[in-house]
Amino acid sequence: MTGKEFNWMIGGPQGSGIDTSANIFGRGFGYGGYHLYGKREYHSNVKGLHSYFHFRVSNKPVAANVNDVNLLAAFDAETIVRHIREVTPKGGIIIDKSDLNLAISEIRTLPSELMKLIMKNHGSKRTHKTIIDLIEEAKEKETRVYVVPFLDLLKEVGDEFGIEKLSRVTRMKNILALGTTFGLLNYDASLVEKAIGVVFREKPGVVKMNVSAFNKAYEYSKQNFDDDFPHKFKKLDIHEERIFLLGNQAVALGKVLGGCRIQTYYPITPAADESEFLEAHEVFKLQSGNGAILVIQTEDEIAAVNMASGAALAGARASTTTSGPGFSLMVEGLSWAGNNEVPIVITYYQRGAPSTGLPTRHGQDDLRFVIHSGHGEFPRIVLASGDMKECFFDAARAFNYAEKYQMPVIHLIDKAMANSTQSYKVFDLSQVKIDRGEIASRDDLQIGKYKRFRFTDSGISPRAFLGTKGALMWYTGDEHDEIGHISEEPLNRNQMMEKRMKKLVKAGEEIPSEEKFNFFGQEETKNIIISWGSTKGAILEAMELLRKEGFNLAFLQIRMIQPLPSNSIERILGQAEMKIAIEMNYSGQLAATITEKTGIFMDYFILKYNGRPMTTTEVYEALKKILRKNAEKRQVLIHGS
Amino acid sequence: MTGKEFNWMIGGPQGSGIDTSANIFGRGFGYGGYHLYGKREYHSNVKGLHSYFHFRVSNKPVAANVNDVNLLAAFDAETIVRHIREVTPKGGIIIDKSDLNLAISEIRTLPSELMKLIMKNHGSKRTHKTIIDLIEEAKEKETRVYVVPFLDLLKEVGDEFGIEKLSRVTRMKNILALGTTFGLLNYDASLVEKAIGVVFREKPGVVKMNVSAFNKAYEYSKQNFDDDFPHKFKKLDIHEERIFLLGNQAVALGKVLGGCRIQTYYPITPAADESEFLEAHEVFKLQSGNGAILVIQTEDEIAAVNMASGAALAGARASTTTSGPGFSLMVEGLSWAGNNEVPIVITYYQRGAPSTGLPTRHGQDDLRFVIHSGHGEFPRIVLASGDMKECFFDAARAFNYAEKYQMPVIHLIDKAMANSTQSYKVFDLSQVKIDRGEIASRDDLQIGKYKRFRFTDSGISPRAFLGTKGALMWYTGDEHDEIGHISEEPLNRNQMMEKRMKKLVKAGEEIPSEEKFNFFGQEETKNIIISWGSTKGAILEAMELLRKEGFNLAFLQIRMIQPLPSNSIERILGQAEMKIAIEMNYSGQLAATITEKTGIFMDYFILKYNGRPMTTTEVYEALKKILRKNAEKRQVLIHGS
Amino acid sequence: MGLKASDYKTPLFVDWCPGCGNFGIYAALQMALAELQLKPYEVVIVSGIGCSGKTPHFMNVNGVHTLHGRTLPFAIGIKLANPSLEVIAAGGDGDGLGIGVGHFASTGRRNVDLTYIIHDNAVYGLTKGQASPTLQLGLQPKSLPKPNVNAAINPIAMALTAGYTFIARAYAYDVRHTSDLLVQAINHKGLALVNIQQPCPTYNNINTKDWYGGLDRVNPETGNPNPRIYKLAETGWDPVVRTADEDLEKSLAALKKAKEWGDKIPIGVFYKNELIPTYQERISRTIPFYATSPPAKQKIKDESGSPALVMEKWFKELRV
Amino acid sequence: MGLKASDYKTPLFVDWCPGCGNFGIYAALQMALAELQLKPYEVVIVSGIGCSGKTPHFMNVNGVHTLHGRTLPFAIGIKLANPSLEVIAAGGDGDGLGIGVGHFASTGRRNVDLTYIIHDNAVYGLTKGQASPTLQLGLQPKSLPKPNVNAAINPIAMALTAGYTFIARAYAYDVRHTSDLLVQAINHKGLALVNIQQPCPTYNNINTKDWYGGLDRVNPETGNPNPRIYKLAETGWDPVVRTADEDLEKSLAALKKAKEWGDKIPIGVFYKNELIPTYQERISRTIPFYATSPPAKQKIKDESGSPALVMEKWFKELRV
Ligand SMILES: Cc1ncc(C[n+]2csc(CCOP(=O)(O)OP(=O)(O)O)c2C)c(N)n1
Ligand SMILES: Cc1ncc(C[n+]2csc(CCOP(=O)(O)OP(=O)(O)O)c2C)c(N)n1
Ligand code: SF4
Ligand code: SF4
Ligand SMILES: [Mg+2]
Ligand SMILES: [Mg+2]
Repeated sequence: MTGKEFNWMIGGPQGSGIDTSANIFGRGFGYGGYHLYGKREYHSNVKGLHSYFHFRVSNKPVAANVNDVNLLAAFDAETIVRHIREVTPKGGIIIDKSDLNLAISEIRTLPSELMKLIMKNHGSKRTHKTIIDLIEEAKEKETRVYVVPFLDLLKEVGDEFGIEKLSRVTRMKNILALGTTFGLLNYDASLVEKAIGVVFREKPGVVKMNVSAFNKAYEYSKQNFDDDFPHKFKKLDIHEERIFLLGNQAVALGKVLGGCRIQTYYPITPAADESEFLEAHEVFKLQSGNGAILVIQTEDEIAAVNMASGAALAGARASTTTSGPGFSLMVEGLSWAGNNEVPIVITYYQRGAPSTGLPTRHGQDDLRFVIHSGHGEFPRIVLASGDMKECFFDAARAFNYAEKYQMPVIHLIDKAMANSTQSYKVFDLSQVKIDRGEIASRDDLQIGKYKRFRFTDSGISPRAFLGTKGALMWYTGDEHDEIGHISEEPLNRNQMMEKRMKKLVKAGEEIPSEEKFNFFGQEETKNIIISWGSTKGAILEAMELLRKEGFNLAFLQIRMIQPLPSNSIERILGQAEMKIAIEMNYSGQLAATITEKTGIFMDYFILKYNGRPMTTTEVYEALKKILRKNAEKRQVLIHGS
Repeated sequence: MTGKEFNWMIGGPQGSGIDTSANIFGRGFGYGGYHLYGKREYHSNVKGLHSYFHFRVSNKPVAANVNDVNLLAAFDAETIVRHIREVTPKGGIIIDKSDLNLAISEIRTLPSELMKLIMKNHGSKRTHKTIIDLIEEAKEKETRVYVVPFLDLLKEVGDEFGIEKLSRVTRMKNILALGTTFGLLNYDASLVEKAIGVVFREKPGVVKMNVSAFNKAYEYSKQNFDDDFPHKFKKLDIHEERIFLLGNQAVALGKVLGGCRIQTYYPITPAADESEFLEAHEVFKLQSGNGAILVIQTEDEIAAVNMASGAALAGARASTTTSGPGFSLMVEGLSWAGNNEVPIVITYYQRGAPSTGLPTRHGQDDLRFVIHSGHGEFPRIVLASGDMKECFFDAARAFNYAEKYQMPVIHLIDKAMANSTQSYKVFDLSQVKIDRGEIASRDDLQIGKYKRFRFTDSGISPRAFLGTKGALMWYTGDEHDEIGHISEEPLNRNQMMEKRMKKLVKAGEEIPSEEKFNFFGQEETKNIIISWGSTKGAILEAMELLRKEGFNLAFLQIRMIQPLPSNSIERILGQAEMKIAIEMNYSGQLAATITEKTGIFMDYFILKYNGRPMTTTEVYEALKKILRKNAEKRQVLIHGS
Repeated sequence: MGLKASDYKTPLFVDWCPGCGNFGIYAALQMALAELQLKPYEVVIVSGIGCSGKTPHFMNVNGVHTLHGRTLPFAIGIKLANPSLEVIAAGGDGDGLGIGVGHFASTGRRNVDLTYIIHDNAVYGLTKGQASPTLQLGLQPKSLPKPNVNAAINPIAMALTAGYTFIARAYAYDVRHTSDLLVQAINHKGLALVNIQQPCPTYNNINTKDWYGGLDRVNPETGNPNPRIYKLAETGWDPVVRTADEDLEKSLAALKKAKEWGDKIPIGVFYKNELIPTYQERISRTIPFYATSPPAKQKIKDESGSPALVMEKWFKELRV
Repeated sequence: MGLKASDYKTPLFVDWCPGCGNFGIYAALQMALAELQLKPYEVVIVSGIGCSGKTPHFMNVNGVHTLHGRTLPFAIGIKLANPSLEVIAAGGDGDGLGIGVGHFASTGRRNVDLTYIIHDNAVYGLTKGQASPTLQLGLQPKSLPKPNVNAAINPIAMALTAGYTFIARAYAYDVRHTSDLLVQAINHKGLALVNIQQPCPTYNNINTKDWYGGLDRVNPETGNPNPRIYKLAETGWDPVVRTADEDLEKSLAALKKAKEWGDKIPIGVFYKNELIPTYQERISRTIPFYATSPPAKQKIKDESGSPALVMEKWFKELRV
């Protein structure tokens, strides 16, 4: 059969080339016209601890992972131990011959708690002591096992290129896994070779060696396992132009497009990738001439946010990017920016918390912190993108909001988007406009007349940048008068508070609905899901599965959480019979925010906080339980490894 | 007539002795058996800008200020300009002769906006150019004006003590104001002399001079203004033992009583006073032997919170104390403490925000920030005291909560309590107990066996301190296993999240209602106020006034905001017809928190955010409007100068 | 007929205590700007929180009164976004060497072309006189309940170690000399520190005007005070590093000089080195047009409001 | 028959990259504790975040793995609450000299009796190789998209300026020597810094083991490498300040030595001074019983659970 959908997992120790194989794998299928979605899971470790990539390939658009693993390619024994139970019946496992006889108890990187659990899961007989034992068990479920002599193949490659030391070629295990995979799939090798060429484009020697290794494994696979594996794929006849990108790349692109010209950051996972991508692309073409984004690695996040504010006052579109611990350090600066009506954009990559938490794992734990962060009351806009495309457009748009309403904008991303890849039709840029908001007119600018914080009906005072001829301005974190000087007078205080706060009301009134939320489904539908962030893909896919089974659901995805579109939410949820909150946190933070604003309580919660994104499969199952009325009010999802 | 209640205001430039006079004034009346309440208002400035103290004295307990000023003692012209309109009809003004002819436009410390406003308020005739003009206007309202030749009196004192330079005695203007005041009141001078003696107890020479100055003014007043002023007071025959203390002193006392032995801080208004009080009293008597509290001024608030955590891990009851900007810097550390179940107490003195805001003014803007501060979800207890007595007992109790439930406790105070003084019957300490929570038993402590984060039914793992013989323990901000080592395993993660979060549920179940909220009034009452923090006094007094007019109100004062006693709130508010939120912030933060948890919306809001505490008078008036059904849903109070 | 010193003043009431050393710094700052004839709209004074932090409001140039300890990051952000601005950072010793000492040290690594003034009064003025990081160990100014338990930071030595390329000390009551140093600091290519000894008559009753002036050690014969403050320049001190070779020697000499304190307190320029590339120069190596087209000056959209960026190449890299 | 080095290890998998310099530091730490025969429960290792920050989990003593950059405040809190604990702080160069440099400098002012180890690899290891504050200006390790635009902090010079009273540099691959230095540091009365040059084979391909060992400059005649690392002790260096008088001279000499880098990299003790009172001594001046009755050891309640404090005097002061 020619496959429609295929789920591949590749695992091994961190630093052994998992990412590269995944990239090549994705591109290989991409060049063949397939749609892609892949997520990376890794420990907070540089080398040695377990890491894997879970890829979904389909002839239809895909937007999330499913629980299935049709083929597991294992670089090491630990991958087998951790993931073998995820392989679907009739799926396959690619395994290095030399791993077969390893005893589980000798895998030193396995945490002892997990070791115990695995021993227990695989029966108390204590017979399952080696990888072979696990494999035998799997075979009983008709799992195909493809044992490949990786070392022999590597030696062959080494010989071909005159490399004696085996250690200098072992890195290519990852390419062997790819070769074996594509051999099993009977896929067009030249597409993968092209992918190898692109991924290693700066090192032609490496390309050659990798292509050779790829082909060796491909041939080995064809010769030894031919026709055994049920999934086969061939190039599709598709001519749509597509891109294949990570969430953090999407944000980076959106930022430069949106006019961001200075970005400050302090390294932190998973935010730093975005800044490093920008650093590597700092100079770029403009319609006329060149432009550049200045990326500054600061001494800490406190410097990062305040430097960005300084730059914004000087008139640059400025941003900073961070994750939980870093954002915690920024909130004093955020409060200053709020008080001083500074248009900065903070991109916030959520990860498992509290504290250092699960620094390389997923979570959406920070919504309410972000809404209320920083002492005092001041307006801010909070956006939450739901996929890479939204990441891109929201990143660009954030600067318009920031400058129009003169307030900080916090753009929430999460690890599941940042480190996942998805393929899209090339984005249509015609909708992107740059709006810098009200800028002081010549009239405002007479020396001695300009008032940075002039009271106006809208609450918005025309902005001038530091250095504008004819204007002097003062900023202070103290409460201030229209000019920007410290004022402790009670009346001025009231007016200034009201000025600032009413801008948020105005933003709520002016920003169009389609930028605030997505509503999927019919308004009359009685069962409504609310959610935010990267759960979007899994929810939409689960809804589609359920629709086919005759269950109708609608989905309200909130993208602007502050100001919250409460009226629309109230209208939509008001008529629902079953309201289901789906969130990647412990307490249902969006749900609580909605209750606060509307008094509406959710009927069901589907929550997950184990650090792994929701899959379509588990969302589907959880929803189905609810629809069949045999669900607890609060379901906690636990899939993932 | 012999007065029952008297409101005195003393104003002048910061640094001219306002505080000292207020202290002597209060003690003078205190020794006479009167009840006291006084608040201090001052600019964020060391010397020169306007500052005042507003004092209320009564033969019945008092718990807030009222709008009235029966007697205004002005050190300078600015005081007249700012406060003259607050003086009640038939009230009085004490004024320095040399200020009379000053032109308002020459008062350089008056902000230009205020100057304009005053000119406008006092009629556009532009005749009100000097202090005399203002006074004439006041006289029309039968205000008594007592012009005192301060300089002449000072010279007399100088002569008496052989001091030639007038500048060396001008400081005693404040005592002259007191002398004049008490002369007018015909109060027992010896009580005030006693107060002078106590306040300057370390400088006998100063006592003498001040007593002399006091008497000179007292005599002058008697001789020149005798019988003119309607308010007269004499010593009451009261034998109750009373103390007279500031909110920050109450907290300091509560802390040492509660066993706090290490306090870290970085200076900030209005929190620093507490630490300085402790520093000055670092060594103290225990039942046997001496104890001490180690007070450490750190390099910043980040160090402060983390040092406190370190100390708590070593087994000391540890605390840190701050205000908004400092707390913003602490939230990363808070999240670590939450993750690691560290029993620290953070005393949070709220002030006007956002950012530097109104650093020396009042506000309750930080409730929701505190509830949600720090990235991720972790348990914390949030307390909000309503008066100095609650400050004291809550400060002591906070350590019990922290250690029993092994989580950070944030104790919310506000500037209106910190810098206000109130008299109380000496506190009954018998209710104060120290409970250090579950401590690891010998059994837990076998080497290699102790698990700091052992899973238990309650979620509470017996604690051992660093250095305990037989126990080793590990802490990390990463998600961890029972031992405290990093774990990224999904299952452990779920268990650990649940362990931590359920402690908060347990705290909610175990802590008795009377520690969570106060309910004043009858359960059947249909009109219910909810509030928190220092508004308590004004609300209770306003209720009493309204009760006398036949209006019945009840008041639910929330003291534990996390975990929120939602069930009780729901029960109490559920039956109410009119629910009125009274808060010192823009958005009604407690009200929103209640809506979030209960779905109950408030019918009315009485809010204030101009930096000045609510007075009984304005709360009374705002409530009355509501009770008479002619109030807007949202009333913003604006009294204060 | 250019701008006068007084043109750099706002009409606001200056709310420092009578006799505060800040008045001297304030006067010197005005003099320096007038001497340089800087246009007010091209100057930005960035301050922290403290008595000193109020300076921008009193100056008739752009003012950014930031957060406690964050003076430098804000200043750097402004300068890097628009390097044609003249950015002067000014803050307290608590601000810059206490809560902000991390930025103080890190800023030295960058050599951004700005001037940083520390108002060094050895106390936390605005919060009522607690010990600041420049208060010597064991001293007890009247506002402290007990002697200081922390040793003092030496700002000059710290700046030398951190990489500042112009390092000077001034004395607030010597306005003319302070103004001269400020002019030099502003003219310096690179990061300049002017640490100003600033008496705080209200809280610091130890390092007073009289103390700096040596009134506590009057020569019994002549009746003349023996001032602690003296001028480096008058001793023939040469702070300038002219070749890379002499840097080590000059900076060690400056370090030694920096340790002089108490009996003799040198003021003037300790060290000056324009051979170290500024941050702007470092940026320009990979963004050659940075000086003319810095972040704040780039055109980011066309007339129709569409982004100026050409996105094709970026997409191409991601094409599948 | 006391404790062996291996008794200080936990059974956990040590997840540093193969060849990481941290393994050397790890071994040296175990050796030092064994040499001192410290009881595991009396030792606390406090770390920051980074590859280095994982150290406590691998050590069989109490471990507190804190926040990025906050190693020292936690360590101080623990030590001051219970000074009988042996507190060792350990963290990365990014941790201690980047985000944490403010605490680094401020801790020098206190001279708390603890040992602070910096794992100096010139990169941010755990976040994948960005420049750390000890990376020299203009260098470009393979993980950087462009040359480093920041100048390096000199940890030895910074510690000297900040007031550390024991300052040493070690080299991770010289385990024996590192262990000796750690023993000295732990024994030192006061605040001790051991800055350890730690090759990071994964990201720092400049300051490698080969580079420290001088394999890039083999003598063409002998075929011997010309190591950059050399031992101060072998040059007759005397770091100890024995009288207050010689402090200035010794610290200036140490500063000069601290500037040696590149061709020759001295390791060993640069400076040691036990004449400066420790923080504990400073506290004890006003709390004389501090050493025996520190915060963690005071009795705060009686058997019935009532507070141990006698409140009367406090109330009396407030009586009206
Ligand atoms: C984060 C934070 N912590 C504390 C404060 C309170 N605070 C205001 S001014 C000040 C110290 C001022 O001392 P310094 O910087 O030396 O300035 P000076 O007043 O002496 O000029 C402090 C601690 C604050 N504003 N922000
Ligand atoms: C507040 C905060 N910002 C950023 C991070 C992300 N982070 C983790 S490790 C690290 C740097 C590690 O470098 P270093 O301290 O030199 O330690 P190394 O890994 O090199 O041992 C950073 C920035 C964090 N954990 N917390
Ligand atoms: S407190 Fe000191 S520094 Fe502040 S204004 Fe007064 S004299 Fe100046
Ligand atoms: S990244 Fe570098 S420092 Fe970190 S473990 Fe690997 S080699 Fe060691
Ligand atoms: Mg100061
Ligand atoms: Mg490092």
